[in-house]
Amino acid sequence: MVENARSLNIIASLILVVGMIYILGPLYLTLSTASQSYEFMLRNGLAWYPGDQLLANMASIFTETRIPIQMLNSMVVAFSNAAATCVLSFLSAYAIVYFRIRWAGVVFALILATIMLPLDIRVITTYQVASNIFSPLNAVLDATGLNGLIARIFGTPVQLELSVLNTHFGLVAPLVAHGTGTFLFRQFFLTLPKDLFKAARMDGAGPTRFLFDILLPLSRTSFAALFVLTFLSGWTQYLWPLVGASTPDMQTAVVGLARLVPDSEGQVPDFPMIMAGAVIVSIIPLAMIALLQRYLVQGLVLSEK
Amino acid sequence: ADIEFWYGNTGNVETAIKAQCDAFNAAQSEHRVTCVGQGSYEVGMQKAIAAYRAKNHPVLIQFFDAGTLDLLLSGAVVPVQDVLPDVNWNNYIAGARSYYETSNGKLYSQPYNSSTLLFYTNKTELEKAGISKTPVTWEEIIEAARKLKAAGHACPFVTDGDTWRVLEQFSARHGLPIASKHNGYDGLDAEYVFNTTFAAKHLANLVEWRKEGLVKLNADTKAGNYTAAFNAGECAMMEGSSGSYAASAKAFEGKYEITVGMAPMYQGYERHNTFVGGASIYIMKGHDKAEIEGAKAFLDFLRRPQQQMFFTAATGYVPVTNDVLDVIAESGEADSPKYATAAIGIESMNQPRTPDTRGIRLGFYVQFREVFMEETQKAFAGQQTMQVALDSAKKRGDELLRRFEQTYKGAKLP
Amino acid sequence: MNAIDTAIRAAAADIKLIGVTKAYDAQTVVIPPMDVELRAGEFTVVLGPSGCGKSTLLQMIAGLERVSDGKIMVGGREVQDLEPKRRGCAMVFQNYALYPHMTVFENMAYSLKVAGVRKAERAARVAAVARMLALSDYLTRKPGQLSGGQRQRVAIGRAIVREPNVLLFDEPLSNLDAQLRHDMRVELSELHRRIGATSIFVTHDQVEAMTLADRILILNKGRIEQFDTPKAIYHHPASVFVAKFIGAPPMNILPVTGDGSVLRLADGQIVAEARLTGSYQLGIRPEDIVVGIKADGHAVRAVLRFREDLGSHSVLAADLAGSVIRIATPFGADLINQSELFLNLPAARLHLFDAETGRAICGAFAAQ
Amino acid sequence: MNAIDTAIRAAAADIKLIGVTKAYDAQTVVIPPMDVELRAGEFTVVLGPSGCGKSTLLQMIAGLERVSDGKIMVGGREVQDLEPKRRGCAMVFQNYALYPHMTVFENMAYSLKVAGVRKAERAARVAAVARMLALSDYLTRKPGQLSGGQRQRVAIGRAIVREPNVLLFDEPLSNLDAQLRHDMRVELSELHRRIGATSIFVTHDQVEAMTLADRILILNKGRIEQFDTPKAIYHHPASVFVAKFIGAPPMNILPVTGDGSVLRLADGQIVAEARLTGSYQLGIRPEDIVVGIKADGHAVRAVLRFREDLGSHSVLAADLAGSVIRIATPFGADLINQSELFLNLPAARLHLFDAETGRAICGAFAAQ
Amino acid sequence: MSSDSTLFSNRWLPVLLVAPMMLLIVLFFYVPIFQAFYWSFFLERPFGGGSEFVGLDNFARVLADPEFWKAGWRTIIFMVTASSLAVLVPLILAVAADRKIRLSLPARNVLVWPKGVAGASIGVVFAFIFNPFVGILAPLNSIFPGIWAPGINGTDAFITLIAAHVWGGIPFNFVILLAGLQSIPRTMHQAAAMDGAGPWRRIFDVQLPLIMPQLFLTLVLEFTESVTSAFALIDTITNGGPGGATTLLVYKIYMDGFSGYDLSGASTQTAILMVFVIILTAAQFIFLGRRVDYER
Ligand SMILES: Nc1ncnc2c1ncn2[C@@H]1O[C@H](COP(=O)(O)OP(=O)(O)OP(=O)(O)O)[C@@H](O)[C@H]1O
Ligand SMILES: Nc1ncnc2c1ncn2[C@@H]1O[C@H](COP(=O)(O)OP(=O)(O)OP(=O)(O)O)[C@@H](O)[C@H]1O
Ligand SMILES: O=P(O)(O)OC[C@H](O)CO
Ligand SMILES: [Mg+2]
Ligand SMILES: [Mg+2]
Repeated sequence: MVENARSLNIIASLILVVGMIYILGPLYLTLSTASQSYEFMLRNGLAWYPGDQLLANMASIFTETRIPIQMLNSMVVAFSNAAATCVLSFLSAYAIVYFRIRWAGVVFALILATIMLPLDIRVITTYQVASNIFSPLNAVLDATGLNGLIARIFGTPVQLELSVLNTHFGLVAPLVAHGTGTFLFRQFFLTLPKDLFKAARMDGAGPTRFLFDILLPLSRTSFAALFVLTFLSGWTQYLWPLVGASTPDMQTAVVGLARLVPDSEGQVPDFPMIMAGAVIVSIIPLAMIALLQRYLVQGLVLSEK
Repeated sequence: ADIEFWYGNTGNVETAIKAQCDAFNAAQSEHRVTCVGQGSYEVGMQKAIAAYRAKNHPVLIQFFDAGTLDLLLSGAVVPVQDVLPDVNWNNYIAGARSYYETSNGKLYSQPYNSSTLLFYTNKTELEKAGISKTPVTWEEIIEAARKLKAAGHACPFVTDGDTWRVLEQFSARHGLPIASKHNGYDGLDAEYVFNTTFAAKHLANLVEWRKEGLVKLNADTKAGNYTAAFNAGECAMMEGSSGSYAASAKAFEGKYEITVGMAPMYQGYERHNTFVGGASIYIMKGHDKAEIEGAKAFLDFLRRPQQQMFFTAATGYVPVTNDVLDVIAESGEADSPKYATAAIGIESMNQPRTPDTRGIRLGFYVQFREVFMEETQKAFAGQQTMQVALDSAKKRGDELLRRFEQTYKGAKLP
Repeated sequence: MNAIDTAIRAAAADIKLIGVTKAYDAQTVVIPPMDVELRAGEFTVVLGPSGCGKSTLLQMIAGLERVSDGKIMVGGREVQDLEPKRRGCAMVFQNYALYPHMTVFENMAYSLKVAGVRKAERAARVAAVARMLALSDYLTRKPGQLSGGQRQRVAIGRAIVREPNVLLFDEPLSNLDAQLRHDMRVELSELHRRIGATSIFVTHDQVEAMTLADRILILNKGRIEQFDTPKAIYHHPASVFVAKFIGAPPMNILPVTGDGSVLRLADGQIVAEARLTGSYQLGIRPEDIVVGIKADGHAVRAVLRFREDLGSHSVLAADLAGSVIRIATPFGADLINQSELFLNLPAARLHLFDAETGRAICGAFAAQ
Repeated sequence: MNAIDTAIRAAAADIKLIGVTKAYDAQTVVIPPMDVELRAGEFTVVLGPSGCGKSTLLQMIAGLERVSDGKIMVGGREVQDLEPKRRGCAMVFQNYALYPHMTVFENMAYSLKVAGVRKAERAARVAAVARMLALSDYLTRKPGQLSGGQRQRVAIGRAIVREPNVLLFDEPLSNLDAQLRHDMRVELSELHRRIGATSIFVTHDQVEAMTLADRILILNKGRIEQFDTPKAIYHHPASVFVAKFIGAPPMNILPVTGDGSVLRLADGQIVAEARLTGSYQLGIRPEDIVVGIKADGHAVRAVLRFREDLGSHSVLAADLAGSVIRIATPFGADLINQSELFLNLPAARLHLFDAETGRAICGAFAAQ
Repeated sequence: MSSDSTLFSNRWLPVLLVAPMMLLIVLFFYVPIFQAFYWSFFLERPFGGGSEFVGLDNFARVLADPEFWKAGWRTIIFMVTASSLAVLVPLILAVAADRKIRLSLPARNVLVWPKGVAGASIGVVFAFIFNPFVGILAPLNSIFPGIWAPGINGTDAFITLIAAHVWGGIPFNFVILLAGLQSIPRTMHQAAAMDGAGPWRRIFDVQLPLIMPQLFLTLVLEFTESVTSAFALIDTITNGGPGGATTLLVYKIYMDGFSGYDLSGASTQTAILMVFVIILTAAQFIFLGRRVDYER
């Protein structure tokens, strides 16, 4: 910023205060509910003020549920999701922006289209694919008649089978198949001065060196932002981990948390315990935010001429 | 053999299911059941569908009442009665049996976690308003409600207007059909008729009573939910699932006295059975003999009175075989709150039945429940009259039925 | 300078442009078909007005802009479709294009690193270049913390540290002070001699062009006006454009008419003898005009308008036959405004151009 | 130019810097306390080596860099804590800083728009300025589609279109060709005269400095070396630094010793008479040296090393008493390398500086 | 990159670079989607067997269904209001946090938190916050009874959803927009300051145009996001009610397909929704995308 505009700074501060209250309000309620007892809640419902049962509720999460252990799974899923999304998105955006390829537009459109339908409404068919990731290949072989040919030559048709259900790969892969990261990196690359690319090429940098020496360091901010955001969304994913994992030891903490809500009529959920669980489950993401916050939005001041 | 059982429940029900699985595995060494919670009936069903198509489905799958027809027509399950012909299926109380059996009386699935609709009152509050006799008919309820209101009570009677409660169970116990062809038992070409039965009048009454401040809906309560409102003492009476009992009793402890009885009738109507709620267990096709043996063993185990009692005590679901009541009586704990709903629940489901109170056998029924809710909510909100709401729910429901019929063209209802 | 001296000498390469064309879009044809040949090891300076296509030309040779048409040959190889790094060029960008995330050292060492030069040698070579560019104190800074001139020097260092076959400079000294410019000029000239790279140097500074160039390429709207040695460009400009473009203040251009024996100014004064008829443009450089106060011989009469004092010399502006004429003189200090001047235009220093095309007409005054 | 002419004239303001200091951090003190006063309406040119703090100085006046210490007064108001927009300055940035998302027209019109100038007037004023800057054809382009020089002109246009109280130019002409530079110089000078804004102009071009400046401010490592008229700076440099900095080629500086009556070069040759004793530095400009081939009078002997031919004149480099001395001469063309030269150093053109501090010693040759 | 400048011209490397992503996307997006589209031409039984080809019947039926159009309209209204708010609010916050003020650091932290908080608890909390009797609007209700009733009034339920959606959308958009703001070169601010633009003015004339690429990104993502991910909120807060007032298309699709086993109906609606969103996104690219392209 150029100058100290006091009036503006005061307004900005006010805006941030309001924004933080907006964000913190629901979080405070989570915490205040987590600190009530179930009996209290049964009689009074949620409360605006905190009680004294927070530790007890948290303790029962540790003793009565597998959530603490499931957090390890969440960790694996969230981390692999973030890492894979960052890396793959970065690479594909790189190919789309920096290579002279005729199909760049098509590929980008294909990737971008994935933001249009959430996993939630294609979860059934995704489950079918995950239960045998070769099924599309088999289907293609069948449909093209190739399999008939193969069957005639080798005796049996090709029917490959590999289920990724209940594996970490299976939990993560459908989450990674999403275009946000690619879109984000593409937009970022488009704002980089063209001459940097030219300079690097003059310096003899080929695609690999340009990628590692120039693009990657310059993208650090975008990388960190995407990493944190995908980590968090991986962490809080619900439906796919629920569907894709069948054994409790593959399930993630959020799934475990949702299991605390009873399904049958008239059973009043133990909200204090659930909220205590939510608090515990949120600890790692919040720590992650605090840790990487520094990189999140650190501006990269490009020195032009 | 090692078998898998997929269930949908969560919370304390899940805990109880797991305990039963563990108990089964501990009780014998021949079979091993892995019980996989799917988080909800819907997810369990969807996964079963996908898994069945990918041919890695489990042997046993639990599913809830409203999806019965889908499984009957799926071609993916075998009737339990075929697999376990030697079991005395008649031991199941009629209300539970009829819901899951074919039109010619063959039980398709084994009823598991079962519930039915009951009537709850906050005796303390009623007495405070000078009502000493627990009301049993709608007329009495409304009279009591007026008294409560006069006494300054903000919420005399509460319901959520859920299809299961206000239409299905109401129609059943009043002996009213919901759809033609005996609620579809006699063919996929059924049509909805509820908009022409006494149920329509009842629903219109609810609207009037709500306007009068006697009946409240979820949204009218501080708690935001009818059971929570009842539990907190905010509302004095409610119609709710048998499953509500445990939480209510716990919330009332030391503060209020609770009564629970059969759901209210209109005067002049003969009481019929209520439907069974909850879910039952199906055996899926495509498994070898050893696995079927395992499944049989597990189903046998679950049917045992001790297991049913355990389940009832742990969850508030009601037992559904006649022998269990005897065992409860023998156990000396018959008056324990654990089993408070057992006897009354069974009694309610064991009331005289007609061909229209066997159950519901209607296509895309879950979608219909949504349609019904949507339309009646509009009526409660005053956007349309209840009759208009019911008429359009019927119309939309019939469309669903026709499409379902077309989808299963050529399929025969078992 | 040891490190640089011991580095493998790059083989200079000749550069040939055959019908090279550049159009950003249908309307903006920046460079119409251009043919030109730069000899291996030659130092070419490109001069031309702002926006005439100098940077574009360099970028096409470097492989940073695609040619719309035509061929570029470097060292006999056709390169227009090759990647930049295969062309063996290094370039100083007009807007520097430094890597914002690297220190000055890293910026300069980067091309060496890419080329796989060992760390110690890299350090030595960068250090040597930094010394030459007076940047030694700034090696650990990031570009954002440098002044304009410092950045520009880093950009130069980055290009020359590689000692490539072809060196492309896009106005590399524009942000430096006279002293440093002068030093840099000497250093670059020295460097060029040492590594012998074929160099193309875009500038708008004539002193730079004159002192550095083996040959000067003068561009006008993407077209080559003249491509010759500095001396030839200065003394034998091929067109009015070149004549006016080179020299500060620029050559004076006066409309004249020939009657078969002499050339006359618009007001009828005779400026030279020539057997020509018709309209022409006559050119004479300000410093070639000899000023007197009295009329003598072929002198023409002009009226002094004003005077600019530039320290080393003065520039007079005078009215001559309705045109303004500029005269560079060491002793203009003693003249008074509005006074009459008698200007002697030595025939040997006169240039004649076609009135319409502006092209030079050679041998017009050869007789003298 | 009507639109501009009818615009309200801004009141020029004097600028005073009192103890202004700038340090980026403890180590990099860019400007040590500086006191200087620029008169209202004056045209000041700032000259100095690359990295000496010129841009920093401008940015502090503009309010874009905070002063570490001291006061800045503009038109009698203390402004160092005021927002830039309250200071009434306009600025041409060394790196242009054009808005990439706006067209050339929008870039130039922006300040007018902010100031609430009506649309029609905006268009007229921008059109006028664009014409002056030869940018009329590019008004609808975005900066990314312009050449370096075109961008620079847009940057100039953006600043001058406002006709502010104070105009700050940071090397505004560095990317323009000689012709355009010359035209721009004239235009800017004209503009300055017309709107009378107090102008500060950073450049490294001496011709620019000499022709534009009312006074020249010479900076060296953030310190003021001299602040005076161009003539004074040229003819009476206050220090060796200034003497060498101004003039191209720069003033020759020779170590001399005085014995109380004459000054001698390192090799004992007498160069001038002066009643001084001790070591000094003697300065003489290349163009002030008179070259002869025969020894006569006070001439000193030098050996010609080489010759640069610059068209309008030649520069000779010769060895004199172990130092290199540069001589500007119009007829060097006839001399041969290694030949002996006899140089006459007119006493009136000699400058004497303290050997240690480098400060000028006035009146040394006053007697003559 | 302008199309004419020289880019890398390797032939196989870019293929290699996009291959992993494309493989995952084809496998876990296009194959499932293809499956769904395929179903939209059939009357499909959930467990397979006997599915009947009906051509475009499903489409004809869905398009003739007033409920579908109602849900579609609600979707559009939600899209426009929620997505513009979900960009606007983070944008305002980002512009504020971009200033060097003391609160900016904690804000950068706190404003990202919603993303880390498990959804399971949030719906309940929002329902509570907007409860007409005990929530924050309760005082309003006690003055004007019934003025705020999300359980009965569709508009109120809609507002609740939007508030929750914006709450959850803040982190992503805030981070992206703030990163964009932070990377605006200082000289841009300086130049504008010199041009007389105060900090307010600069927001609109310099900051916003310069973060167009980021703004465009968030807008496109938010548009589709609001169509798609409102699902979770509806599921936990309103269940599509009251009276279907918050049944957006995704929720309807989910309910029809997921709870109702109406695979064909759901697939058909999915196909239509997808086409709709694609058209919308393409339009955004055509009308907005071109305007955000400029070279630094
Ligand atoms: N952000 C910074 N941090 C530290 N030092 C800086 C920073 N910015 C500039 N400097 C240093 O301050 C000094 C003065 O910089 P300034 O830009 O004022 O130079 P200048 O006189 O304009 O030079 P030039 O003619 O090269 O543009 C330089 O030595 C530069 O390296
Ligand atoms: N991306 C572009 N689109 C359209 N025209 C362009 C583009 N880039 C450059 N030009 C135009 O091409 C012409 C040549 O540009 P170039 O940069 O080569 O000029 P230059 O000779 O280097 O000028 P300068 O001395 O001002 O740097 C200019 O008129 C410029 O406006
Ligand atoms: O909630 P439950 O288990 O009592 O069952 C209710 C009905 O079965 C809903 O379909
Ligand atoms: Mg250029
Ligand atoms: Mg500078």
